[in-house]
Amino acid sequence: MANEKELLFEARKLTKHFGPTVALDEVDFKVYRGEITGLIGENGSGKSTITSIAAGMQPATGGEMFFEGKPHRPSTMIEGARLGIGMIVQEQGTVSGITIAENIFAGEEERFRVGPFISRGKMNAEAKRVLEDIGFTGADPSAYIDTLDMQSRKLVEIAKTVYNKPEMLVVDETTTALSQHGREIIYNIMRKMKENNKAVVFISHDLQELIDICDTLTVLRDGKLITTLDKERMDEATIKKYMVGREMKGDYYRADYGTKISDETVLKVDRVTSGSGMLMNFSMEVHKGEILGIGGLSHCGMHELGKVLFGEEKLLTGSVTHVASGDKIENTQSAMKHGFGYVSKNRDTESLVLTASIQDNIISASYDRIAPNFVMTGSSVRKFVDEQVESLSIKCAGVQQDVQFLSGGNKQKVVFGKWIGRDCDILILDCPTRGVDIGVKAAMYQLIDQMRKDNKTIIMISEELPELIGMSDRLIILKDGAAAGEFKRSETLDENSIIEVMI
Amino acid sequence: MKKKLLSVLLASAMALSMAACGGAPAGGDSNNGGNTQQDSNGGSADANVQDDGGDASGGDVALDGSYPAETVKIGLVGYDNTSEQQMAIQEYLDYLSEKFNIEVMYSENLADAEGELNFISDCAAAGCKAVIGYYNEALSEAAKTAADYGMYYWGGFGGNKDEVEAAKTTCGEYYLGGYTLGEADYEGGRSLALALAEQGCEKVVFCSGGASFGVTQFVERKEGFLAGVEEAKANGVNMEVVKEVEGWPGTDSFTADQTAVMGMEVDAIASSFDVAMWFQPVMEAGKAESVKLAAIGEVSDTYHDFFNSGLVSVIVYDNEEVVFGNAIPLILNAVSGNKLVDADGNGFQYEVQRWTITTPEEFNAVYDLHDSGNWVVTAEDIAELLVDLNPDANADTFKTFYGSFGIESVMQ
Amino acid sequence: MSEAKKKVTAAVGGFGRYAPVIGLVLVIVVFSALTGGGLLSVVNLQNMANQVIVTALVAIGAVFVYGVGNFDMSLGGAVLLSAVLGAMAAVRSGSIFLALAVCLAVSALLALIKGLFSAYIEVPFFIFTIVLGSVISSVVLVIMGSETTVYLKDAVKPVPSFDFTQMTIINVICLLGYFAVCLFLFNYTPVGSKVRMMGGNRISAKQSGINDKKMQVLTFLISSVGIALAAFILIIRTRTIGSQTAGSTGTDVMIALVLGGMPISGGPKSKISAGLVGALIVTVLNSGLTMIGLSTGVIQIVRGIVFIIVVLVASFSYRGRLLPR
Amino acid sequence: MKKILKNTGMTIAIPAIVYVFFLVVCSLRGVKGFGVGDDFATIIYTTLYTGLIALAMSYNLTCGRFDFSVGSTIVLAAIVGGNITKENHLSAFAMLLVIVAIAAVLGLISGLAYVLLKIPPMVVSIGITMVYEACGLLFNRAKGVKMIGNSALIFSRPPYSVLIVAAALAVLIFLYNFTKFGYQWKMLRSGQKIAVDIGVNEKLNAVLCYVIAGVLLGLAACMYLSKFGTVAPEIGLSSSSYFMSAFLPLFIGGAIEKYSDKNVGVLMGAFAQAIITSGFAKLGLGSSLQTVLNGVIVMAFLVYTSNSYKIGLHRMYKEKRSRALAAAK
Repeated sequence: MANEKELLFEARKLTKHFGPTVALDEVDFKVYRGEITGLIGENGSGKSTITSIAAGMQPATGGEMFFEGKPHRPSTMIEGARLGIGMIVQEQGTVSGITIAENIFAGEEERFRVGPFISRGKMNAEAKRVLEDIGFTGADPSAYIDTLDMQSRKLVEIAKTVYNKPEMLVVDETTTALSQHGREIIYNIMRKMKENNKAVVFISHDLQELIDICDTLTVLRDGKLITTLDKERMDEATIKKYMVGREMKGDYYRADYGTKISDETVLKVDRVTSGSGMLMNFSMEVHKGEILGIGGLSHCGMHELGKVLFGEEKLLTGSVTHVASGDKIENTQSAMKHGFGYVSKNRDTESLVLTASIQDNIISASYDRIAPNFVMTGSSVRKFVDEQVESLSIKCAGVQQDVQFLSGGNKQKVVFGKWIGRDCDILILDCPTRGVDIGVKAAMYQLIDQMRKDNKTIIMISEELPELIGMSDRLIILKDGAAAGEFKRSETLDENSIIEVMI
Repeated sequence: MKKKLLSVLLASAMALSMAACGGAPAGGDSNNGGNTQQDSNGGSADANVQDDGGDASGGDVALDGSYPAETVKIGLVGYDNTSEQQMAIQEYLDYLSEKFNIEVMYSENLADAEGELNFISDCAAAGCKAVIGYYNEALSEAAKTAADYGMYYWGGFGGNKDEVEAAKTTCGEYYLGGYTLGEADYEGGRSLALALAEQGCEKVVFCSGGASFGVTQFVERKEGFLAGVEEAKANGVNMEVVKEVEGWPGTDSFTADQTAVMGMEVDAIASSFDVAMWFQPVMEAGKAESVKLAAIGEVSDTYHDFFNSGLVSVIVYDNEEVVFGNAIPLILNAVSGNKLVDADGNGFQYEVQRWTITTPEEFNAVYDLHDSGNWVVTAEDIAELLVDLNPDANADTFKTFYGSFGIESVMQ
Repeated sequence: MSEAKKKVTAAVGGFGRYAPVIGLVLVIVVFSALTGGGLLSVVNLQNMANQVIVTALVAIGAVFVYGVGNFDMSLGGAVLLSAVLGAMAAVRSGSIFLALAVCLAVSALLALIKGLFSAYIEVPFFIFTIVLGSVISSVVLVIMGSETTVYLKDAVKPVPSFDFTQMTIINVICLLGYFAVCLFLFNYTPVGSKVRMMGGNRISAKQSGINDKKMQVLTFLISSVGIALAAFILIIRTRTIGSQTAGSTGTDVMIALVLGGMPISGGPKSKISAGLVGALIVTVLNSGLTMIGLSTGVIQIVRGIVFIIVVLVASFSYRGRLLPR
Repeated sequence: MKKILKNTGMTIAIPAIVYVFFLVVCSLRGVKGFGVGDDFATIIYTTLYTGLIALAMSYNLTCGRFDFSVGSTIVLAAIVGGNITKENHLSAFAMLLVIVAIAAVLGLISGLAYVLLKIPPMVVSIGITMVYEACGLLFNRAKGVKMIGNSALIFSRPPYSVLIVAAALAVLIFLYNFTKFGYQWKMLRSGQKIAVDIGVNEKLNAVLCYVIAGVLLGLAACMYLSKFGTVAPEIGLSSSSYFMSAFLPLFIGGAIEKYSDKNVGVLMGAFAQAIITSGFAKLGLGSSLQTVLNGVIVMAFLVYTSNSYKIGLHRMYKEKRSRALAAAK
């Protein structure tokens, strides 16, 4: 009996391709005034893609959009905001070195023009009002934003978006990083928007949160719109059913179950607290030849754990010990000496040098292997690189081609080639299949399974539960920097029990 | 792989060319076209009376740039293209290049010996026949490099006797010789101090310019000045240097020292380079009458009005025509095969006078001469010294001619 | 980047790699025409060979330093300090081998200081070197004190002097020797690849196990050998070292590197040939311009414009949306 | 009220400390009359002159744009402007306008060159410096400008020098704090990507910075010309000596910015620099020793500013460690 609300935003057959990967596959999506529309789906399901196209952050590859009945194709975020679509994103959107008021009214200074002056007093007063509007009274708008912690800086960003009085507000997974107080503020904003007959699109992982707030909930999977549930049919079980839905294809992940893990520990993590992130007094042990899965929400501290294991992150307490040699891992060099390898989550900025050639990237971790006596002959380099390019079947115009011109999947293969070439015993993979199309994903999984069979120890950190369930022998779930649960590999293991612990 | 091959190829090509031509120039002077024996068309020019500024009564060869037949390219090693003295020399040589078939190449601002030697080798490449060592850092090494390239070198190395001897041995026929004012720069500083002593100045400030930066020219002028002060003290004038101002205008320390001087009781400010940057502060401090300015400088429009107003009282002036202009006759003679040599057959050192101008009349005498477009040493005078144009020209006539020029001779 | 844009950048990038050598040939052709063949005359070839030495030696070494992304403006100062102390050693001992040893020691010490500041104390390296350059030239004045200029001729024992041919041979040995060593290090050992990776993205280089602190110190040391050789040649060639020696070397080397096709922020496009080719271009340019007999002002205008054009061509390969900083 | 007191206190802290330090050292060494009378006049002149150059550089350097052509702009503007003034016998005010206009145009040209060619600023400014220096040499056939005794040269003496710098400062404070340009500049300084995403026109802002720098350099040229009456052309990139003394004021300005305004901070830095130079001169240190000491001071400040973020980081780590240890008990 959805009462006939006024249609604010409609997307018809919206498609988006990132090179070969299909992020959005002809999605039809409607948003009504006076409603909070929820959007849920795993990472890479396309939920952030839809809203970022609507807000003008990136162009669509196909399909059309209508806003307030008119065709809608914003080219920049400002154009989107001016048309009435406000967006709050996960990443840090405020500029340091300037005051809070200046951040709120960035780009809008003309509003406070008094003759030749732009009156700072008026701007501060207005900023104070805007902050109070969303219930954030703790800060003086003329202070530098650097004086605020991450939480409050995000609230300033929210205040800025709300101030522009958007017709449709998109909240993209912002609540996960906020404390309870911050979340309350966002919930009030959304309710107020609804009362003023405006629309809200709320994206979150937290099922309970969605159920409490949203009027309707749309589920997305692998770029396709699966279904839209209205208030009554919204309960955790059905949501999860639609979210997962994918039948466990036998050959996609590992097929074997019940393989025995050797109880010889390879790596001991003892009461570790990392410099950045949430990791606090975390301990665990890693056994030889197992795939240890590590899951959790994106800010649970798992990514910092990856860096800690590889000696990249400063340790405030505790230690990481390589059991066989008894040495502590202090920095990247010592980690690599003990046969560690690390594939970072942000591939383009941390694992690869985009402007360098494929050859330079692949050999960059194995100089000691290629040139034991310091001389690096062209042939030894070529042999080393060709071996990796063939075994991983990297599609490229030649080993001298710049990595920046490769597709996402092939870039990931180059990173894998770098560490496989080094023949590491312990591999730390942080979201190894992120932003990679299905075909390459399958190849990655075969490769990881093959490495396990070659008696290598793999620690796989991932935000995609199906991947973790399908691949790992043991799965540890992290929540707010501490271990929240451990699962053994079994056919019956499903996402619900994991999500229970995770959220 | 192609890229690396290319760079190795390139490097070896360059090496080959260097090795190939490495041996060629040392010995013979094959590439400076030998000395075309320019036989002057008979009739020795009548030795004209030593009147300066006389009209073209010299040899019957028209001085319109046609002599010598083949253009003589000359390289001039200069320290600072913006310095008054170098610009004055440039003007004089421009005048001479209209009269004689010569072409002068000027170096960029040179800071070190390496720059000097590089410029000399550039001159060789450009086909110069001779190098005028107006600025000289590498002493006789510069002459040797010129000789290696088969070019004549003119330069007195600032009057340094053993350097001249060294140049004679290393360059042989290529060393033309050079002027000496005794120790050129040293004497300059000394005569500056003595002139000020004569005018009864006791408390004196000395701007040492590049002395503190180790530029030889300025170090010698400073030593000369201090010696002059001692000498003045010896014969009764209790003259003393109350402050030494280092460096160049524009730096903060120079500005600070300059203000300090303005606050002191000072009779005179002497500078080993030009003194123009003191006019403004002295006038502002209203000390135009009480403070005298003196410099090793130029007779040029910068000083003209201030000399006449009495603000500037002493200019130690190396007349560019006499002190440096004498290179041209030496070069032209050498190039035309009749190089002027002294008794033992080598290039020689000759005395030239430095003019110390202390009165506006003396200043105006030279200034008006230049202003009206003629010169102390005219092209006709130089023609007199060229063996081609005046067969009985020889080293002695050259020495007496240039040696005779003092401020008095100009006054007649 | 859209597909079309990628192809264009790749193509121009390819062309960019050969631009310097084409530039060199172009400069040679243009100036030999203007000087009526004078440029390639025997005398001038050998004259250029002598002039290219100092700039080339320092520029080849500097490829390593600029490659890792360190923008070093104190190269002139380093040559000056090594030359002065080397000359002093020569004067006191009369042996040129001691002079060479002192040059190497002094420039190595300077390299360690620079390494300490850039790797361990993490200062904005570019401004640090500008200040270091001016401090070195003042330190030299304080060291030389009243001596002001060091002449080899007042050495204790007569320092062996070299005639023209010997000098040219020494130049060739030093230049080609050092170039060969650097070519080997840059292209046939991990050092070159590490330099390229560090210049491209220091975080991912660090994550591949490249020790960025040690590498920075290593690049300074390699460059210090080039600086020491340049200082040594200055000593034995001019036999006079004053406080203004190598005054213009710093800027000449940077211009040479830029003309040689070296990206200013270093990275994967760095090439060892940039040092040699760049130095040749600068020398041919200077020699040609002087030979045509242009006035100093015009020469510098031409040099400025050529500099901007070459940089523009070289910079086609990276065209970001944000203004480069 | 208390906040204002603290801010002004911090703003004048550095110059005051330096002044007292030299006062003490001078009296210990028995040197009388430091910072009094003529010395003070020099300190004022150097503060204003170096301050103008440091201000001109601050607008570009803090945005990561190192401008090599500062010195050559001053020289060229002074030579061209000076000769125009001399030939047409212009008044002091007219000279000021001419020189500042020329310098502004020169700033515009180097700004446009940077923005249109999209080459790293450091590199393009070297090319620009070469061209500007050569123009200075060719103009008036390498004679530069000689205007000694000319009535227009009044800008090095207090009433006028302080006036033009005060006016410049007022305009800058207005521009920096109260105009769209100022807000956008501050945003571009540390958040280039975010600012451009929001729609800030970075190209216009950059060119404006170069024009403002040009105007300030024009004023500096007038002051230099008034002080010495003559400007000789520079050649071979030697005009870089002009900005050597601007580094210290820039860094001090950066440190003081939080307490008052960047522009005031930079002037305070210049004031401190002038006191240091005058102090050294008073103590009779040689000019080369002065450069060494100056260099060391700048390096010390360099190390401080580039590592000061670590203090905050360290405090955060310590606090988190204590939290972890408490939780572990």
